[in-house]
Amino acid sequence: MSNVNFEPKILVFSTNMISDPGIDLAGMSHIDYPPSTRILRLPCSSMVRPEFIIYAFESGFDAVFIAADGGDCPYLSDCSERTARNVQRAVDMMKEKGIDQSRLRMAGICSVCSDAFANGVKNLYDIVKGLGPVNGSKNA
Amino acid sequence: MVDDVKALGAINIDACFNCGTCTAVCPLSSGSSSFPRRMITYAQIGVKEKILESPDLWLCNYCGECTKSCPRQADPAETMMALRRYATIEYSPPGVSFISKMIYKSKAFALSFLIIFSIIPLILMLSLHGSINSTSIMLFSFFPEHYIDIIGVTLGIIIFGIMLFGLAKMYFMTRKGVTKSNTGPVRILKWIVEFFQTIFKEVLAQERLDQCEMKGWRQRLSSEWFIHMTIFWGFTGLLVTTVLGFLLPTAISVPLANGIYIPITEPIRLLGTLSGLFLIYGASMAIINRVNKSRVYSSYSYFTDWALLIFLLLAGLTGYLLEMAYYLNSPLITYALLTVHLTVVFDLFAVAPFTKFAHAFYRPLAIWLSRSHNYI
Amino acid sequence: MPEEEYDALVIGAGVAGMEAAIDLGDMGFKVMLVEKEPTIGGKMLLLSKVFPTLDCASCISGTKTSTVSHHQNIRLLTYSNVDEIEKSKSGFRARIIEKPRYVDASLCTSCGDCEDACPIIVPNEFDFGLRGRKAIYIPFDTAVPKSAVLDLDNCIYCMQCERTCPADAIDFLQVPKVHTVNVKAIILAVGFKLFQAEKKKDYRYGEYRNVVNSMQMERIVSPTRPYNAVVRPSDGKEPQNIGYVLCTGSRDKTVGNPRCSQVCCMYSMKQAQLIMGSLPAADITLYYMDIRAYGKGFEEFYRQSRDMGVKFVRGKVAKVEQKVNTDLTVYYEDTEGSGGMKKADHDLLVLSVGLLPNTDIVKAFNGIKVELDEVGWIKVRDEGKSSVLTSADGVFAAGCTTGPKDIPDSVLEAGAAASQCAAYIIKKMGSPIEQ
Amino acid sequence: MSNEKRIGVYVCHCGGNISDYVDVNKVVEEIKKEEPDAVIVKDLMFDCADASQSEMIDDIKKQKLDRVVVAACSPKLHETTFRNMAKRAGLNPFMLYHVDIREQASWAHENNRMGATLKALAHVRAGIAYVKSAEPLEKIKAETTRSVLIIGGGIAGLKAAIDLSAMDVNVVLIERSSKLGGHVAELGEIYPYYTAGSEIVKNLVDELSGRGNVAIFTNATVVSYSGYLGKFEVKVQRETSEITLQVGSIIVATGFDTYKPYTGEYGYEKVRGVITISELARVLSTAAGDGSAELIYDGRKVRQIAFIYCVGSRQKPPEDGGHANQYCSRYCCNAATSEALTVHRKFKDIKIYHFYRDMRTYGRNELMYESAGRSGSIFIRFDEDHPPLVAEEGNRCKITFWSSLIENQPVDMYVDLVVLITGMVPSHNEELNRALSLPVGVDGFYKEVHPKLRPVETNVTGILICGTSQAPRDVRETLSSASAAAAKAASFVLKRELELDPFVAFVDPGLCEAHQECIKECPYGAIELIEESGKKMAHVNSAKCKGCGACVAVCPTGAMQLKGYTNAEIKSMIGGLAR
Repeated sequence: MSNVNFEPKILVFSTNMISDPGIDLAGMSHIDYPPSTRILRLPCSSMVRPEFIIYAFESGFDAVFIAADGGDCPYLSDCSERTARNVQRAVDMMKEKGIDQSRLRMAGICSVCSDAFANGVKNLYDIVKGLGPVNGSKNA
Repeated sequence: MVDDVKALGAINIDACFNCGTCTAVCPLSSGSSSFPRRMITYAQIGVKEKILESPDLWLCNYCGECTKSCPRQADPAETMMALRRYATIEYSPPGVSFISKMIYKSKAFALSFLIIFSIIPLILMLSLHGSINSTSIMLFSFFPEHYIDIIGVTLGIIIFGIMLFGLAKMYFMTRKGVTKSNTGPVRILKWIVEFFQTIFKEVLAQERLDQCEMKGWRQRLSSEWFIHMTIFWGFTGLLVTTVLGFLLPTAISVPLANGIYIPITEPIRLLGTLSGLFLIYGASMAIINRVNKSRVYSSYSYFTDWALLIFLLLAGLTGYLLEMAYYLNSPLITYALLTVHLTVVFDLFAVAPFTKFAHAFYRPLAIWLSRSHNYI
Repeated sequence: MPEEEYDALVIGAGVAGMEAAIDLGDMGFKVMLVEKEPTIGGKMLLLSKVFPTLDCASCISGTKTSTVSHHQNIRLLTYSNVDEIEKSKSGFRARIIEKPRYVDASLCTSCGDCEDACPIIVPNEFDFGLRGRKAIYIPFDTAVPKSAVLDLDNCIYCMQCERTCPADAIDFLQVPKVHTVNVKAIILAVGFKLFQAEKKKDYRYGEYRNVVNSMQMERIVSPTRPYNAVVRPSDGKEPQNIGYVLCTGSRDKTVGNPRCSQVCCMYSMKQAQLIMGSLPAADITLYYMDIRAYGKGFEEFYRQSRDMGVKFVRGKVAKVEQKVNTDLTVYYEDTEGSGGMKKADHDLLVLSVGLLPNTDIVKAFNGIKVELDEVGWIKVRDEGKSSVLTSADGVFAAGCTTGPKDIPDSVLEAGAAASQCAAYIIKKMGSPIEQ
Repeated sequence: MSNEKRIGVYVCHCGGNISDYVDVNKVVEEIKKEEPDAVIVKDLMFDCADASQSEMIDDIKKQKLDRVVVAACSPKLHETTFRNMAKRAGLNPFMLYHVDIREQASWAHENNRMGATLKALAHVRAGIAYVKSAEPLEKIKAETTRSVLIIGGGIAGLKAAIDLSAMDVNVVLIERSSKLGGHVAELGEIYPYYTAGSEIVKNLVDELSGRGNVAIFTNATVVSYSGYLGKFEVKVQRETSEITLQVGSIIVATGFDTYKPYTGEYGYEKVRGVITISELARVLSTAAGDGSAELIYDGRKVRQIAFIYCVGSRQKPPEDGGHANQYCSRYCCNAATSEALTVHRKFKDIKIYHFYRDMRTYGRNELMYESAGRSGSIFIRFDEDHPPLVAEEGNRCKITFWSSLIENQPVDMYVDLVVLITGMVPSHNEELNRALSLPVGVDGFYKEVHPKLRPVETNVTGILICGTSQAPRDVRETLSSASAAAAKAASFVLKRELELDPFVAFVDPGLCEAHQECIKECPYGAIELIEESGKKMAHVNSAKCKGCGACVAVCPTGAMQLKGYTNAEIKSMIGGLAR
């Protein structure tokens, strides 16, 4: 059911101080990653409500990538752990809704981690490309 | 122990922080030897047996690489030198070890030691000398040869005894530090082979010294190796000359006693003349280097180092002056010079087991031990 | 140009200078922050991750660079030299020369088109010569301010950049701008210089290509690395067996620096851990004399490095030789092993270079004596009182100005300098609020 | 509020850097088509150019724009520029949203113009969606009390007090014991400046005395605190009375305790002649010596001394996961070499054998290490697994050691005195920790928020830490950290009014069901449960809130939100991005 013409839409949650500069750097270095990614920046990744993630899938995104702060967060040294807990709750909610959990990915992206970001998004893109659109997977 | 070693010249030993640079730059270092850092550590901690149980100390020939590269300027080369002084003292027989100790530690003692050992032969010569023929040179009637022989042999025996004691002590101590893994004839054979290797390669050709500097011939002539070679060969040559003179009275003693002129081409005299040249070249070059402090090894000089070199040079020079006076046929000057010459030589031998000179016998043994034991 | 008035002049916009400026600015003082390089952030911004928490240097300094560039109480001057400082009625009068960038920073959008157009390539100082840059260049990706700068010494006036720039920002007619500022106090945060490894001749830096210094290695392992991979310079091979020579240029009288540089043990271990992250199969050996993991969390970091498999050999490397395949042989004594001289082969050798003073600024002081210590660091007047006081009244020192320091200590001392400076200003002039 | 929104949208070409890959015209056309509220949709060559900014200001004023979207380069470069422009135009700066279509669109997708254009379009839509639901925000202003409470009267507390008082800040310094100066007051000469500890303390106390704005209370402890940055209220127990202090900030400088060896650790309390470095320091501080004196300790003439390092520091983590002081105590190598130098200077012919693991005489202290060596100290390295043994033999202490520098062969040595170089341990302050909810790290010392970003701050904004309560330090470093804490405190209280970022959490009272998840999640203790008109609900103290949003994510009902990033704003942006 994978479709060659299918372009998975990925929503990226980034953070003002840490991962957004990292994503900027990917652009500055002209590192290639799928243009169907959309980026939304927040203060800290621990703010991502599971509800936002579900809402993204419901709005038509096929995957969500959380570019978390890692240990560099200016707010919280344990923000990764907090984000991971929220992500786990989102995964539970996704299960209930029948959304494949591999559509959600979280990775620590620092302000110069352009490669890590591009690779992470590409990888997610490939996986989701295989899975097909999010509403399609419900039927599968 | 560290204070003893400091008093023997290792003034910067305290600065060592055991980084191992000295060992790693040492041209004689191999995978297993403990140049020189571990020696220094042992000295710092005061494990004197470990130092005396190792022949390694004597393998060092003071090329100075370690001192040049020491990050704390702890002067490891000088520490090794001081440790050899320490070992010289420790290896000496109990009754006489104080002599070397005092010679090293007190200039006054060293000086009085030399004065006493100069006065003794002078008194002997002044009281025992025979007829003074002022018209022609009758060297051995001025001072009968058998006196020289008696004094020489007596001194020789004492020196030899002390030396043997030291060598034996060193041998048994270092054997303790060695773990045996091979026995039987193979080992014995190796020992013999290494004995000759030591004699020919290390003692006669002084191969080890040559490792430190390998440059053009001009430099080689002033190299440490060449200087040491000339001193060694000069000294040995003169020793052989003396012994031959003793063994073959007809060549030297008889003519000298009877005022018969010995031609320069006479083999034994030729040997002596050449050896003397070697000795003078070597000793004066060494002294010049020390004065200029041109090399690491010559940047610090101990009183006894100076004394040894000066005596070597004096021995050579007085010998030549003697020859010259002999050639110019001025009997009185010749007799006086003979007196001085014999005194100098007497001194040289008398202090031999207690000073740097001691390396002449400890070093070959150490080399042989390390060569043969490397095999075991 | 009219004279400008500030409460404090902070010289050097590295991590210490930025921190001191922010602290003073937050208290309400007007601060001028001067940096001689075209960008701020100092050496820290060029580092990869920093010990002992392995946080990303760029993330941390990024927070500070953006604060100083937008702070309402901080005026930032980059690419500027403090030329002369003399006493004045209010405290000090400083003459600052802002060098021409030949690029109007307010117009430059840092698009990099000029770089593409420029035909000249010279070694990039921010990558410690590992790669090239153009004669007109944006110093590095994370530079602040992000504006191109033209290096006239290497320019051939081909005008390609001027033709290409979409914003018409190139201005060959720029001349140095002179600022005269009156300040009440001065904080020196001039940082350090790296020990020039070529001075330790036995290590053959500059001669053997695979002998690099730790700052080059820092760039190689950082995410913005020059080759975009951890490779060695001679042939681009991925190194599998890396040696670190600690105390290069420190604790070594043969190069004239008997002191310890404080940070080399830690940054070497940190680099080792980072390399293990990108090259899991690589062997890493640190040749050390004493591991000086003395700060908060440092010892734990050291133990972690050992547990990760970093090899620690106690012995100072004495000399280095190159093999035919450009691998290197080091000679050392394993002082904790069986003794004797040992040899080991490495395909890349990193010299953990020490830190040396960078205190040329004292020459700018006219009629004011700012004393140096015997190695050349700024001398502390009275350590029993505070380690940020220099011999001159009203002149304070922060960070590595007075000696090597790690980042946490530099930041703390910057705070201390701000505190002493604020107290000094208030004592002299009254508090900034009441003014 | 009228429903009609007047939005201005400005899409930047960036001189081709955007327009070469993003079809800017298409973006403009699409937005014009689909967004009726967008009164102005323009493309500009350079949004950031002065002329463009003037144009925007004109538009805002003439067209009465109440929201603006700027689509250009990264907000890190120009967000402040455009927000300042908005301010100049009389528009609330937070009604402007800056979206990135260069670094994250045109440059990232140069090989896919269609993709880049669609992405840029989506980002602009998100910006529009954001400003549509945006509300004006103002910086939060909080009054502060210009006084600081310092807890601990050691050198750190004294130094912080001196600095703050010099900065015209009122200081209350409390000390739980009866005298000031802490450990340092008991020390003799202190490296590297060879002044007696008591002298250093005396200088600090002298500097402090006679200052009108400092109050010092000894025998005083903290009972409890309430309030927040700028307005703390602290109850302090003084001997018999309890007083309440109003302060803007609190500095904790409670110092350290010395490690006490357990009985039998290197012969401690078992073998005669085994003492700690503090005991030696006390002996030395009273001993007069001019270099020829003899040291007599416990009736024994001392000729040889052994120093054993890392006692109570750098301990191996136990297999069973129990407690160990794994950290390095930092000051001890330096202090020990310094004490050794004092011994050598005062007494004649004393040899000191230093059994060390790594000599950590960092920086300039390396010179002290060398001069100790040159004055009669001998340094013997040992390995973690082979510590020296101390036993009593005859009238002396016998030390059996294995030095890793000589292949760990056992060596016996006899000394007259064994000095254990003991490290620092966190001081016992359980009550204070509870009262101020101070964070303690795994090593037992107070934990800062971030060692490089915020090295003297704790999770409670306004409560600061410094000195050896935070980590082992020497005198000089302690003084520096105390000054740094003073600087931070001054930046809190020096201005009568604090300006804080407006991005703080708030509660939608209608939605809050008092689940209290947010209270548990908040790392800054900024949320409390209140009762309003009979309903229990969460309340955010904006002075304590740092704006991370962690509470937002855990709120089951969506009542907890962050200003500037409300749930509605985020969701509308997601919707905009998804189209």
